[in-house]
Amino acid sequence: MRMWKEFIKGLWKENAVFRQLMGMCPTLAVTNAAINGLAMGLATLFVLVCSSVIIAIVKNYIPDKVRIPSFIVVIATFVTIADLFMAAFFPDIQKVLGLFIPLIVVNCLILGRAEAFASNNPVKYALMDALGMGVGFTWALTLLGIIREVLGMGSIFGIEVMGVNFTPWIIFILPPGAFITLGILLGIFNAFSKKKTSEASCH
Amino acid sequence: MKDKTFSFKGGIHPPYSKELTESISLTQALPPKIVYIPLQQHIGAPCDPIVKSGDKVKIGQKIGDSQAFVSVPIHSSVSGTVKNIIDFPTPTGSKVKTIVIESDDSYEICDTVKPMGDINNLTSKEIIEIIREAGITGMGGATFPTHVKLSPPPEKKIDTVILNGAECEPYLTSDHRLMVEHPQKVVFGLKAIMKAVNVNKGIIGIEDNKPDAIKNIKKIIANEPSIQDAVLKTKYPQGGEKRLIDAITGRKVPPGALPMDVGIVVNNVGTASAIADSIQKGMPLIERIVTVTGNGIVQPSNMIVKIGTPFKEVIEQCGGYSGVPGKVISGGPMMGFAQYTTEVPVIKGTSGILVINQFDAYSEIEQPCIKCARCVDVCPVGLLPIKIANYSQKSKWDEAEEYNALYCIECGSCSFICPAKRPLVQRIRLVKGEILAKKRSK
Amino acid sequence: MIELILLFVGTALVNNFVLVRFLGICPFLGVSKKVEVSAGMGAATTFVMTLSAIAAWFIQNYLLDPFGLSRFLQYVSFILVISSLVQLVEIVLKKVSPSLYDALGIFLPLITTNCAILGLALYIPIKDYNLIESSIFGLGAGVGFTLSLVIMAGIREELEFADVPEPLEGAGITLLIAGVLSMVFLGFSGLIAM
Amino acid sequence: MLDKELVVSSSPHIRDNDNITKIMITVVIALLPATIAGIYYFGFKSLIILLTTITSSLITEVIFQKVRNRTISLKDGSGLVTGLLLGLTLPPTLPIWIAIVGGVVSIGLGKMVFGGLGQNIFNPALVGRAFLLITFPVKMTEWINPVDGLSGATPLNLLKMEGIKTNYFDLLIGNVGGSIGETSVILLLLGGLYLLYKKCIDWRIPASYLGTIFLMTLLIGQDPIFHLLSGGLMLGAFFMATDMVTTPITKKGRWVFGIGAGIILVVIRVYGGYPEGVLYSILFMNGLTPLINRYTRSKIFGEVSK
Amino acid sequence: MNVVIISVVSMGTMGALFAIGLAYASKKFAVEVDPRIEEISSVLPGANCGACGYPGCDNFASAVAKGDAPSNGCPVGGAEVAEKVADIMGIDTDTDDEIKIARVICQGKTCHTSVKYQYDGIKDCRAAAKLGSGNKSCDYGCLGFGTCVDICSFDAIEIIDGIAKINPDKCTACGKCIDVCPKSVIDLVPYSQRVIVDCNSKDFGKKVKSSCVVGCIGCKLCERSCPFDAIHVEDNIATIDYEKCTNCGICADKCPTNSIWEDKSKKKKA
Amino acid sequence: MNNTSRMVVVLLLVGAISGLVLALTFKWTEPMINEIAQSNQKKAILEVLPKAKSYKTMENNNQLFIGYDDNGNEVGLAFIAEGGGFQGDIRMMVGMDTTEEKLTGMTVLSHLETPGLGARIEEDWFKDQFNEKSIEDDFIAKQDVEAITGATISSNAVSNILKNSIPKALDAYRTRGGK
Ligand SMILES: Cc1cc2nc3c(=O)[nH]c(=O)nc-3n(C[C@H](O)[C@H](O)[C@H](O)COP(=O)(O)O)c2cc1C
Ligand SMILES: Cc1cc2nc3c(=O)[nH]c(=O)nc-3n(C[C@H](O)[C@H](O)[C@H](O)COP(=O)(O)O)c2cc1C
Ligand SMILES: Cc1cc2nc3c(=O)[nH]c(=O)nc-3n(C[C@H](O)[C@H](O)[C@H](O)COP(=O)(O)O)c2cc1C
Ligand SMILES: Cc1cc2nc3c(=O)[nH]c(=O)nc-3n(C[C@H](O)[C@H](O)[C@H](O)CO)c2cc1C
Ligand code: SF4
Ligand code: SF4
Ligand code: SF4
Ligand code: SF4
Ligand code: FES
Repeated sequence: MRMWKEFIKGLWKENAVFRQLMGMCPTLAVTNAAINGLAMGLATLFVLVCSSVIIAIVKNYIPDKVRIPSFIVVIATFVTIADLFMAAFFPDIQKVLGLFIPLIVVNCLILGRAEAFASNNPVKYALMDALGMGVGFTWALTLLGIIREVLGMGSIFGIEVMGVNFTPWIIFILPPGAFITLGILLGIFNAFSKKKTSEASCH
Repeated sequence: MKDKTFSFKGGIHPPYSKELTESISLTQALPPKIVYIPLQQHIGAPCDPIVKSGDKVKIGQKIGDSQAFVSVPIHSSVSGTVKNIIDFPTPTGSKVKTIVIESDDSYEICDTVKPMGDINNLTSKEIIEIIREAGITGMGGATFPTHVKLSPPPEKKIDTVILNGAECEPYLTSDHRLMVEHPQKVVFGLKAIMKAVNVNKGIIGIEDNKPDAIKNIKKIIANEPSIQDAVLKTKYPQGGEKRLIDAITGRKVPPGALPMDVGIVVNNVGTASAIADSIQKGMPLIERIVTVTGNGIVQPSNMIVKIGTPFKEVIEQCGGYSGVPGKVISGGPMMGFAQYTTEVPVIKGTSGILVINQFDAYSEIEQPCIKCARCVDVCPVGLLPIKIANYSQKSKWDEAEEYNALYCIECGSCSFICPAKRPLVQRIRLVKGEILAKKRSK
Repeated sequence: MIELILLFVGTALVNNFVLVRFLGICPFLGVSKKVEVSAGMGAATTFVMTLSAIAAWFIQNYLLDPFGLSRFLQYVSFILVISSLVQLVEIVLKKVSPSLYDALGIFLPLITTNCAILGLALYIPIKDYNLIESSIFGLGAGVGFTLSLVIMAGIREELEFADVPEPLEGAGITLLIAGVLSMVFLGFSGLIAM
Repeated sequence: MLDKELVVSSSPHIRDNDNITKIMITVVIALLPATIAGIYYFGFKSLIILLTTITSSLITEVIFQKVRNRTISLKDGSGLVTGLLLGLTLPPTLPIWIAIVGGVVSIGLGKMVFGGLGQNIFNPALVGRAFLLITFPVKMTEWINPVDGLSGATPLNLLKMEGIKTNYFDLLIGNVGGSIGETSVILLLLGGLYLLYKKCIDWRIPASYLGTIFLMTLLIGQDPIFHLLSGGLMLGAFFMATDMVTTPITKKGRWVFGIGAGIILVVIRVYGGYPEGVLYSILFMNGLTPLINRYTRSKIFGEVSK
Repeated sequence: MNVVIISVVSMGTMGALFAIGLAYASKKFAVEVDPRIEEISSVLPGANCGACGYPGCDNFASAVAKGDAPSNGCPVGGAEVAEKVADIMGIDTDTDDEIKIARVICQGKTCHTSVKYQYDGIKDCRAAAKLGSGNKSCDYGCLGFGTCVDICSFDAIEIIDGIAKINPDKCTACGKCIDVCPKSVIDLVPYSQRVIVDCNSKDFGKKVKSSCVVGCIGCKLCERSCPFDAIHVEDNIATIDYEKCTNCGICADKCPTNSIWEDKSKKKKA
Repeated sequence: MNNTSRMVVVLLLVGAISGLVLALTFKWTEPMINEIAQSNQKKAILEVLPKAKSYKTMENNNQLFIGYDDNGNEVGLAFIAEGGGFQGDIRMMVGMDTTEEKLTGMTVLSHLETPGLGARIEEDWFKDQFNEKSIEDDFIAKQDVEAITGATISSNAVSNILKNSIPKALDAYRTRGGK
């Protein structure tokens, strides 16, 4: 039961993007197309899960003073693995995500989970937590990618959906569009969960 | 010769509405039946009563005094019997211990009231003592005890006395009529003040919308080499003392400092006239000129009213209300106090009773600030009223203080000018109160 | 000289790290509530950025390139060096200048996990800068970061008095403002091709 | 008469009779000559565009206020000014649906997300225009010549891309390609002077903005007169850089604003990728305004510098 | 294999080097920090409300560690937190103080009172109170402009029918509303107290009668009826001694003006 | 073990293990990555040199390539041209016929232009305009070649890059023994 709870919380209640505002850089930078968002999400998921597990395993052997450097090295190692792997098997996507793959290293989400969760909890919970967080991150990025791709290019995952006469709204695949889309989405999510909680507290 | 007109930075040009009363001569109000004389009509320590219920008193008799330095005695304005001492509202909005005297209609004058002799034979000390005993406070609105003002610490060198005849408040014409009808009293008072603080330079500042007052004063001072006049541009708040000093002498009184720090004493022309009375007749401050005006008054007038007369009676003598009254204000529309009852008595600081019709009484709905900065432009102190008011609204006292809230003189120019009708000075007042309360509790 | 100035301006404005390159968004959202605080954060970041740029240059040119390790040890070595450096600076600062530590030091731990720093380091080999260019690049990036942080903080302080819709309060409105600012920074594009 | 009915409030008890609506109406009046000229030059379509931006602005404002349960404040006229100014900055051939988007974005993103009138940081009309420009760059840069309606280019475009300089007289009367309301310098100047006369705007911003541009272009060897007369500069300097909501409240701050905007304008026009810089210069300085306000507080009365 | 060895060696050396550097630096530049500060911070509620008088929880924590602030200085955390903090500091606290909450001691709703004048000004009790002590017919009652509502960080106050009402379950007794109320009509009352004299007026009976229908007129019926000698009229107003009061509710029944309030709902449950 | 030495050992181990893992991963993926890069390059070169079937990189320089047809005859020169665009650098592969001194093709390898605007330099109609143009041409946008509407700057940038890099490439080609 607890396993399930640790997993589920990352999907919505503690969603990294919409609730905790972590990992904002890739969230904004690579979501100009749905596929990029998805790929970035999955890469992050991979790194998050691997490093959380490793850190949960080795946490007791690491002295406090070198905790952060060690964690970061672990994370960076997995990021490099992911990068090399993608370069070998998905070169196009690797090229688009570019600089933001190495930046997974410093994604606050990963170090944040390592510090706050993995370093205090048993391996199995750390795994579930990482999975939940990663999946939450992935769907958020994919959603953002879909919205921006539809508006900015008229397609979803590269498939035309808006018809030939559609004039693309270029701003949505440019930096300002990223900020604006995420801002509005965040507002919508807040409005939603606000209603929920206030209803709940009435009873 | 064309006069140079003096002025300062900032300020506003409200509709002056002085035409209602500016050419109406002073009239003596009917003596009241019952007077309510608050024991505190000034800034400083309240008086203790020295009469009790049932005592007989005469006009000019001292009925309250205090040991404190910053305080002045009060006197009976009628002859009659003390009925009671009760908590009673005053026009400043607070409740104060008040001596209630029922007049016996005999108008007997107390024997202490007698001329003090030739001013040339009086010493500075004696003049100041006379002023204190006469219960004279500033008549310009702040009612600060005048004898205190005239006893600056020795290290402050005073070189100039300025008489404030600006009367920049809209509607009010009491100083104006005083200067037109009794310029000699004003000048006499000025000379007494000059003697008291031992200087030989006196300036009377008058706004240029009172040409007749300027003319009459000029006539009197023509052969007084030590006294000059200064014609001021008509602008609110020209009469605020720091603005006045700046306009006339170019000296700027630093924030938090007093006029005496730049070697100047400022007194209202009414104060000077009261000083003249106290020396020439020995009469303490028991009556004052009150401008009764506004679109809610049938017959706007300038009345000489006994201290303690309820507003109600004064209003009745001016023909009562025309239409439904909305607001009754003690003082002018810019700085005066709105009253919730017309039972309140005229006190030493009551320069006017302004009645506004119901239709004009409510303020307009507040809109969002559009940051037009008109409030900034008009603030005579150079504050950012909008910022301070915002901080006040958000209960951010420290920030407000950092924006110099405490130096606001509450002139109301900012609220007046704001096109969004925001209650700026009202909010600033609030935050000032809170800052001071916090300071005190420390 | 002119090139260096252009490089500086270009990094600070035209390719502003936060608003155009999306680096360091987390602190941009989190530490932009008060002008003083964000100025402190900006100063600390600028310092670390310049330092990291130099460190990255040395690692790249004296370790990774000579031994052909660049492709797979770059990330690990950069981040290890940066995080250790930051921690070192923090420890030293605390002792040597407690007042400076109070002003800037409290931000240092935040900075390690900030994309802007690692992103900056990774740009050094990509751009093939020499040592001086690298440090100017770091400085410019830091100044640009500070600039956007401080502008945002100024705006957010102003918004304290605004009736912002509740769901947008905080991060939402900050992102929307960032969107507008980012539109404005696009205006600088084409200014200095980088 | 019952004392209970007396109204009590703290002073002052009188208020000036100017109000927000009057100020906004004054702006509209000041814009009328240039607006009429724009319609004359670019035809009926431009009138439709103006009406579209105005209505979509107003409707957006109402929707936001309805949803948020705030009082509907159409009466203050600020939405009208925004809609009109937005329309005036659009090309006369723009598809109507884009004009609608412009109105919605101006008021929505530019104004209502900040809470409405007076609380926005950026000039709403310019936010709308910037959005459209980035979103539909092609449609937003299609210009026609006045009267004949043939496709043409703006003077600044001609200068930047082809090095051709339009003559002063055409620039003055507005016989050039450009946005609906930006072409006629004389009429805009007239409106600006009217605003100055009505004390609706502070002279410091237009003066320092235009002055900086004059000096800077002179300094770098460009034709200052041409730069002053072309593009949306007059519209921007008198009607947009002066929007009190988004500009500094201190006098010193207004100097800083104008000078800063001037520098940015020249840099963008001369060295940047875009031919025109009014939009960006004003928006950028809007963003800096809170900081400018903060650091340009003047000394208070009698305060001595420390 | 070459590359593998180089990379292992160089990474290993780098790691070791930095560890040595860090170890050296942290020894050489060691600064004494009171470890208790962090511990205290971690048990504080983290509301950063400032009710303790320090700017934020962390500052309070360091003040406690230095001995400048009492361990029970956090009103929000209450006894529970005070105990934990005291544990960390190694001192005892007397925690048998009963929980208190803030209450508005006034029932002068719009229907019970009238107005002295038409107030036209900013919606702030402090501003209104400056004008003839407020527009309410009673000079002591709650003005209902909600200054307390704005100041409460816990959303515990609401204005209902023209007077403030505090939700006992949300109130943390931080006391901010008490400080801010210009009418001093808010008071701390034990949470379990069910009988309260709900009037603040020190006016004479006649004046009270003319201004409020539920005001205490000082008739002393309650004083005479209380079997525990727990209620007394002083300054024209009845006051309950909460130490003696047993919440029996007799006084509330006797009061002719209903100015004594009794929480019947809790009684039933009890 | 005391604290300090433990710190050192731990960080040493962490570093070493990471180095090992990464080096091994790299060994494993390197050939694939290289192959991808090769094939991309090949595709670009053969695209801009339509007559070529194979190519050779000119000695120790990864910027110049010589194309050969089936018979091993040299059919043209391909080179990488780089320069500033509207937002960032544009990288192109350009092919030319060195004997006839005309371009045979151009393709964009990477760029940062605005999607839908400057990014249209990738579109065929735009790229194809340069085929068969003499290398002496000025390629002035709107005169010699059609510019992209609303993206004159990007169009000009492409032209300028070509104009600047063609002589350089030819020079390098000739100094290295080309004809
Ligand atoms: C608390 C207080 C203390 C003052 N002390 C002095 C003083 O020592 N000497 C003096 O000449 N005036 C003193 N004044 C009077 C002021 O100079 C000034 O005349 C008075 O505040 C009214 O000014 P206003 O009506 O412009 O506000 C004092 C006023 C206040 C309120
Ligand atoms: C905004 C403002 C306006 C004032 N206007 C006048 C005025 O018109 N006439 C006047 O005599 N005093 C005016 N005063 C009061 C003067 O500042 C000063 O207190 C007074 O002249 C001192 O004289 P007194 O002590 O004899 O009253 C004003 C004060 C303020 C703050
Ligand atoms: C968001 C945005 C992106 C732009 N991107 C490009 C671009 O990538 N390449 C380009 O040449 N022009 C771009 N422009 C347009 C230029 O700023 C400039 O207006 C244009 O090059 C002028 O060319 P024209 O004469 O063909 O209209 C862009 C404009 C905007 C608003
Ligand atoms: C002088 C003046 C200039 C204005 N300029 C603009 C403008 O450029 N753009 C705009 O949207 N609104 C403008 N307004 C209207 C209004 O101030 C604006 O909508 C506010 O920014 C909305 O909060 C102007 C108003 C005035 C009085
Ligand atoms: S801030 Fe104070 S001094 Fe300034 S205009 Fe307003 S009321 Fe007058
Ligand atoms: S005058 Fe009014 S609207 Fe203008 S800045 Fe001041 S408060 Fe705002
Ligand atoms: S309790 Fe006090 S502060 Fe609260 S509404 Fe009543 S009077 Fe105002
Ligand atoms: S402000 Fe008053 S009601 Fe709110 S928590 Fe503090 S004591 Fe309780
Ligand atoms: S993801 Fe970039 S700073 Fe957090």
